[in-house]
Amino acid sequence: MADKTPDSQIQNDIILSVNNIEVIYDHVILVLKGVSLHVPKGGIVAILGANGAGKTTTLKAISNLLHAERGEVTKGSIEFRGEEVQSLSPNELVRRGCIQVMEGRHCFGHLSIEENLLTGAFTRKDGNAAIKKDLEMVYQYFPRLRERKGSQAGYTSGGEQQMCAIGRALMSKPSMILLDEPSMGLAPQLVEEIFDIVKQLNVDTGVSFLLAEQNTNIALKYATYGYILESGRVVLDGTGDELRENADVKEFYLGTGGEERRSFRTVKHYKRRKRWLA
Amino acid sequence: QAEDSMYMPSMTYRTGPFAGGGTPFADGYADYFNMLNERDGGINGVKIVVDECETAYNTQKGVECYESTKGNGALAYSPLSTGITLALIPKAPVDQIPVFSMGYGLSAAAAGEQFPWAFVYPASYWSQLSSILKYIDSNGGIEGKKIGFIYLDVGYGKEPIPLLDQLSESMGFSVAKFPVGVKEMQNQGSQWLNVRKERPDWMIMWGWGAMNPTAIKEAAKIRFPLDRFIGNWWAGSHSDLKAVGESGKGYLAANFSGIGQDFGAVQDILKYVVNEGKSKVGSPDDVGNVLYNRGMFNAVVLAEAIKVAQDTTGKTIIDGADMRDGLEAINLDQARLTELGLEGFTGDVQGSCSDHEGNGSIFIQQWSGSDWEKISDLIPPMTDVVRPMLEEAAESYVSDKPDWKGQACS
Amino acid sequence: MLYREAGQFKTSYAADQAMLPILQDRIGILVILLVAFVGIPVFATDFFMGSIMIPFLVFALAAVGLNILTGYAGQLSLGTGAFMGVGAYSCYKITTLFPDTNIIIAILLSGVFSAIIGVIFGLPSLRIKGLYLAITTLAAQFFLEWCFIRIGWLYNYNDSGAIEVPQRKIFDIAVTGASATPMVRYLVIVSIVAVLSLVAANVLRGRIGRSWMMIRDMDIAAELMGIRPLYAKLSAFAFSSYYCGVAGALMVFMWLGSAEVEAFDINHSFLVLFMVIIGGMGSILGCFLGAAFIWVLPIVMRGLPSLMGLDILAATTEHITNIVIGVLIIFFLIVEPHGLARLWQIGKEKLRSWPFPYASS
Amino acid sequence: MELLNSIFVAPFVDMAAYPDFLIQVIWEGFVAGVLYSLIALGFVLIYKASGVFNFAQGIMVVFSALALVSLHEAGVPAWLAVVLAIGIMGVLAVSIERLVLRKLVNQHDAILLMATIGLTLILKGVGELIFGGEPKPMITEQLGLPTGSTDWEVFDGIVIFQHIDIAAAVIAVLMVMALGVFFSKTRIGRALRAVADDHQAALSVGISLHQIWAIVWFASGIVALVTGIMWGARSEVSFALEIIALKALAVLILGGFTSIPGAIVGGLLIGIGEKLFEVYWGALFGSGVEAWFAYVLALIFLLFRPQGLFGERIIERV
Amino acid sequence: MTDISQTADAVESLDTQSDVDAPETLRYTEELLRVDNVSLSFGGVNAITDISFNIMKGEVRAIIGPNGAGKTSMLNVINGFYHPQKGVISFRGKPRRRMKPYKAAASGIARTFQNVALFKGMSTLDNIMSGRSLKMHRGFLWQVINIGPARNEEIEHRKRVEEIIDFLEIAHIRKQPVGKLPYGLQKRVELGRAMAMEPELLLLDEPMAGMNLEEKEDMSRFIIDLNTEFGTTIALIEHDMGVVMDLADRVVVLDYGKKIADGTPKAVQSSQEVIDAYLGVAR
Ligand SMILES: Nc1ncnc2c1ncn2[C@@H]1O[C@H](COP(=O)(O)OP(=O)(O)OP(=O)(O)O)[C@@H](O)[C@H]1O
Ligand SMILES: Nc1ncnc2c1ncn2[C@@H]1O[C@H](COP(=O)(O)OP(=O)(O)OP(=O)(O)O)[C@@H](O)[C@H]1O
Ligand SMILES: [Mg+2]
Ligand SMILES: [Mg+2]
Repeated sequence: MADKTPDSQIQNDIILSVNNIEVIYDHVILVLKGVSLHVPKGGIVAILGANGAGKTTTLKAISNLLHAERGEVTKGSIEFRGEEVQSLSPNELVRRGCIQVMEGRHCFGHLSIEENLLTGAFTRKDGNAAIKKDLEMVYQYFPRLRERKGSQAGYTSGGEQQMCAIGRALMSKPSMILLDEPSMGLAPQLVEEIFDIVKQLNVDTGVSFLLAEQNTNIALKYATYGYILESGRVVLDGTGDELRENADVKEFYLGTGGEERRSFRTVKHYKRRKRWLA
Repeated sequence: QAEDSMYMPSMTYRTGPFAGGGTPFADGYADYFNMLNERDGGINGVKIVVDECETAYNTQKGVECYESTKGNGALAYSPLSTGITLALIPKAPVDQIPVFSMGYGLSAAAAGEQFPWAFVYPASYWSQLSSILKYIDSNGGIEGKKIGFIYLDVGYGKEPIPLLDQLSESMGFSVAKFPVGVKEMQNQGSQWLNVRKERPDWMIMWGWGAMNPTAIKEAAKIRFPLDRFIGNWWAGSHSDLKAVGESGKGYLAANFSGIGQDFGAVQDILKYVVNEGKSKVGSPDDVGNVLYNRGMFNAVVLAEAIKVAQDTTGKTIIDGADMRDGLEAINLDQARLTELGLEGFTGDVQGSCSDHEGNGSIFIQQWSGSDWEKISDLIPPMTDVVRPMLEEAAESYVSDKPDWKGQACS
Repeated sequence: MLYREAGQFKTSYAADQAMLPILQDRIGILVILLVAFVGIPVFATDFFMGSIMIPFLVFALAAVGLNILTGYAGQLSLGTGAFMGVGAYSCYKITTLFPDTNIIIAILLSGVFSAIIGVIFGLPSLRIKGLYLAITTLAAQFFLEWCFIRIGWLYNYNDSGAIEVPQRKIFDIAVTGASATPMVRYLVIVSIVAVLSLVAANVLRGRIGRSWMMIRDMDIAAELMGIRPLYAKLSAFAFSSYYCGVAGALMVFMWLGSAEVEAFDINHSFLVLFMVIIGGMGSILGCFLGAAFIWVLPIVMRGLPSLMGLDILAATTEHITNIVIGVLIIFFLIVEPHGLARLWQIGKEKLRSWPFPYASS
Repeated sequence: MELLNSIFVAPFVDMAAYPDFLIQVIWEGFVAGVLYSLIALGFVLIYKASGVFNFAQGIMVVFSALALVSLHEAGVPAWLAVVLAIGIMGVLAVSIERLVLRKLVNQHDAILLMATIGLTLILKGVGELIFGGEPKPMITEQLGLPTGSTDWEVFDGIVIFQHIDIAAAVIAVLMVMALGVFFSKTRIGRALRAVADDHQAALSVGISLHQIWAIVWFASGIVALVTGIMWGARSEVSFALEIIALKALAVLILGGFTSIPGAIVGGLLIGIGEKLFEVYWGALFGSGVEAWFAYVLALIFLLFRPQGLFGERIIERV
Repeated sequence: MTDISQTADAVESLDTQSDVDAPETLRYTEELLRVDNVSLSFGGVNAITDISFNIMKGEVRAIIGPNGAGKTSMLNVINGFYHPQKGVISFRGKPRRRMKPYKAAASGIARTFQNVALFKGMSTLDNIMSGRSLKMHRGFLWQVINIGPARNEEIEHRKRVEEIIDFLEIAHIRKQPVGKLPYGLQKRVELGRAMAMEPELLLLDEPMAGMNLEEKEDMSRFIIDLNTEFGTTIALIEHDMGVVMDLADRVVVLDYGKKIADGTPKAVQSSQEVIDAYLGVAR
């Protein structure tokens, strides 16, 4: 079901394709059981799914960071611009324009915010002026970071760290960004802003995005295509609009079963997730 | 083990921080036995199997070596480490294998009544120290002088202190002590600053391994007259002075084993073993070095004891208990030494039931800048002072061991 | 299939809380105990008991001690050797000052002194953390070593500066001293180690053990949950040092017979640390595996050339042993950074899901 | 009273009475401190770059110096021996990165520490196998290092300066300056600190751990060689030198793990402090206090500043 | 005293805008925690400036505000991890300025953390058991032999913990080490751990960050049940306004360390200042 995915007309414009990968942690824990997905050039693709579905694992597999977690891709292949990712080191990937914003922020605690941002430009070779310019751009996006630029990242608030992590990735001038839960811990206003930035980069400079996001509502609003992952398998995929219209998605991810938004107070629990696996 | 051979374990340390001393010693030890095997077909026709076990100067490994080899019919152990010796002394009577700590280990073991199974030929540390002090006394007098004592801060280095304190009273000199921690062996700056502060007239050193060259260099640095700086017999080898070279000129050291290759036995080793490629020694030039010859002498004493034991028991293959008797009855006088091809190699060594140090004498050697030269006659120890102290120490060693078995010597 | 808990239902929390809730593990332990208490004394040679099993048990106990501190309470320490020394010297003082004390009691008591010293040197841990703390424990190591040399009273002003084990008997059987047979010493030591391991396992499963692990995993959160860092850290230091102290006393009294300061030097601290890390931090089983690996392997290696009839210099064997051990350490760390104990667990996991290759998440 | 006197009065009286000697003590402390700093510097480089506490630094000192001396013994001219020794350290650095570090990315401190201890065993074994266990004299003259000494007559006494000590101090200063510039003025410097904070995140922003580690291990290999030459010139080159490296640990925590100036200041503080303490107060304790002085000083110091003099603040936040 | 009346005034003035909720608030009569004029700064950064508010016994109190506003710092102050430079905090009527975190825990304040702070090397069960630490008392010697009292105590608490595990529906991961659990489950375990302390006041720092709708619904239900059935007072930091609107009785809004609003969710949501600073376009 996962393989019928991309429209054939953009087939040759695919920047990233993941073909039926299997991932095992610690030699014994099988987490991804054959996941396939494709990101067209200039597309914004969202991966949705419950906790533990394997979103983060998928993204790490793409950017080749699994080794550091004692995980490995045992089957399938991942291609970034036609190149086999497994044979590239993470830094070569970044050089080729694919960068990941990791879940859980991962700022360099002892470095100041500004230094953190500058490490993002590590692979760049286009001179200090260009880097300065981009730094300025990041500060424009996140004025809060400018205020805190001298503080050690370890001491800044959760949201500030999240901005820092995203800003750091932007500093590498990527052509493809893997965003793992970008909205986590951000104020509502900022969540909108981040997605605006995503849209803007996408439209202006043609950056492609693959994002794992829990905030289905907003993710589907911006995404051109989406995949729903459950227990290490893709269970549903479609364009953003298709998914938004899907009854199940509405019910379980958007919370708009009826007309009005359900109140958190009134929802009663029942084992809904079962349906996906059936 | 085979019917026609005897087993002689060799505890060596060719590794670790003290390998510099351990290696030539082990070479000399093994080569002598091999020479006997090659030249004479062994001792009274019985070959000696030398089996090396590496201790790295580590007591635990030493004990492990002991335990793993004692069952092979080991005749005697020479651990070349005070720590291992101390661990083995109580085991010796139980396993009936003598411990021969040649010029190291427990000084008190010289008292044969209390230590039937331990031997320290040719002299205990205390005897050695008394000889060194005699040398000082005969070179300008010792009374009223200040003696600096620099030592490796472990059991080995501390051994002679009680005697030093005692003699300082009776001989009328004062003592300044400079301990050097094992970790500070190559970093003796402060000790020598203290020496400069204390301004002793003579320095005596109880050092080992990397401590020795460092100390000599430091002494030269503060312009301490090296001809007033005497090392004990573990602080006066070629390997120590090689690193110092020319700047160590004048440095003195005690010794009890001959230097160089001008001995029949050494020549035989060269002929039968080294030149045949059966030795582990790095180059033939190393044969005859101080520690090489010392290791060889260790073997000489053991071989002699085996021979004595064979002769007295009439057996060709002896066991540890016979070996003990042989060691006790050893009599290496000049005539016998000449027979062995070791004329003038060392003073007389004569054991007895009560005397396990053999009343050995030492001589003093001096570094010429490139080699050691013997500069004194044999200096016998002050037995009258040392012996009572040794006995007292032996008493106190056994005092808290109710089941300790000594022996009666008439 | 081979290692299945299926069908072993626990009907009470008590059963579920048991130390070994799985039948196969219980059988395993029983077999090990049988071998340790009956098999080895009956069938093994003196050399095996005296030079392999006794040191192995001594180091395993020390490793348990260090593991409590490092693996469970998260405080890296390089002072194990010195704490073992405190135990040994205390035991020596107790047995010589009060010659009538039962030797077992003296040994168990000597750990108390070690614990007290441990607490004193544990005090900085309240402020100093991680590798910084590890290095400050070197202060304990070197200061105590210095004390063992400088304070003559500790070794009864022996000329040699070494402590020598006096002979002590229980029921007329020599337990310490040269005439104590390896079998007797082995039995004493294996009993002590078995009991103390059980005690450690109990404490570690309970409230106190949990409080150590809380401090280890996230000290701030632990404090915000009502754990007093002072108590938790110092009790870990005390408990751990107690084990090290007893191990030190056993080392000298049951194994070496006499000891100089070198027996407690920094290399021993490292040796025990090797064992803990190779065995697996935070695992009692790991301590035993680690001790076996680090202590027994070199002995086997040393014996190999002669077994194979090769005439290799003892020193060369030693160098090669060093290299091989080093390579193996790195190899194991790469294969499984959480040590042999974790490797064992993965093995069990595989057995459990056998014949399928993986467990599904 | 007596005690108070010998603590608070007598030593100072002593100092004032023989100022030449005091100067000598301080100079000796200074030189020892410089040499401690050199060892500590090797540690700092690697720690800064990877968060790895490189226990093998001590053995690297021995290994490189032995390689140098043995090459010369084998007939290689001194200058070539130096080049080859540097080459050996380079090969070593690359192989360590390839075979060890690369496989241990993102692991716990203690595990990385352990791996370097494993490395220590290997280097020791290989070193003894190839070069033998015997100590060797350093080829001081052949390397063109000065040997003599200069006397400075002052306060009715003399202070002796060994030329080799002066050379050691100068070389150390030059080296520190070079490294300081390299790490603070290049973008590598920032990347290094990032790697030390979070391996995985560093990977994710495209920092090449492999390259950085190889560079840094090579740099600290060179530092080790220089250290080995200087210490070797003072006594001899032997495996016993490794033990001195432990002293550098105290320097390290006093100065702070991550700070190059910290290594220098820490080294000098400890070098001078321990010499003064041993010479003027040591007798009070029965001497030999040098064995622990450095550690206890560092410990007391850390109680007030847990991250050392120049170390980075330990971040505590929830 | 004056500050409190001010706060009360503020509450009322906002309340008047939405009379529907007014009676609700009055339900709570007893004040559990009061923060008076607290200020906290780090070097140059003023994380909290002169903030006062209170939490009534039994209510769900939300704290919202833009990133870096000082919300987490506020919780840190309440449970003693940060010591404010100025101001007093009264818990159950007892005023205090500085307090050791473990004492705060002992007096009945528990919390969860924004960046999950679980004990990573321990299993879910042990993590939740660790919440019972303060309630367990058997001494060392009992632990050593682990029969009798210590064991019974352990089992007794285990029962309690199992109830929590059932409640949170995490029975399947009971014995798994928490370090590798998915983020959402970790948050749930963390909640369980805090619940195990049976606190009077529970501080939750973004308990639903990184969860999808379904999981948020679950989490909300736990929080509501906790509040209604166990009567636990809850202070909640959350960025999802939907959750805040539905769960909170009253909301305090921080911005740049200052309090900019305090009142019922409805009132707060329609406050222009809050919209400007935090919500962005009104929803
Ligand atoms: N390092 C690891 N070792 C073992 N198992 C792991 C590891 N990392 C993740 N897992 C397991 O893999 C599964 C998928 O995790 P992953 O983090 O990819 O999920 P996710 O979809 O990103 O969830 P979340 O929304 O909570 O972030 C989970 O069951 C988790 O327990
Ligand atoms: N220990 C500290 N040292 C220095 N600055 C700090 C410290 N703790 C917090 N701050 C600063 O105080 C401000 C408030 O931080 P806080 O964590 O309370 O924000 P927050 O409201 O929780 O934000 P978020 O929603 O992003 O988590 C931030 O700017 C932060 O950088
Ligand atoms: Mg995730
Ligand atoms: Mg926050």
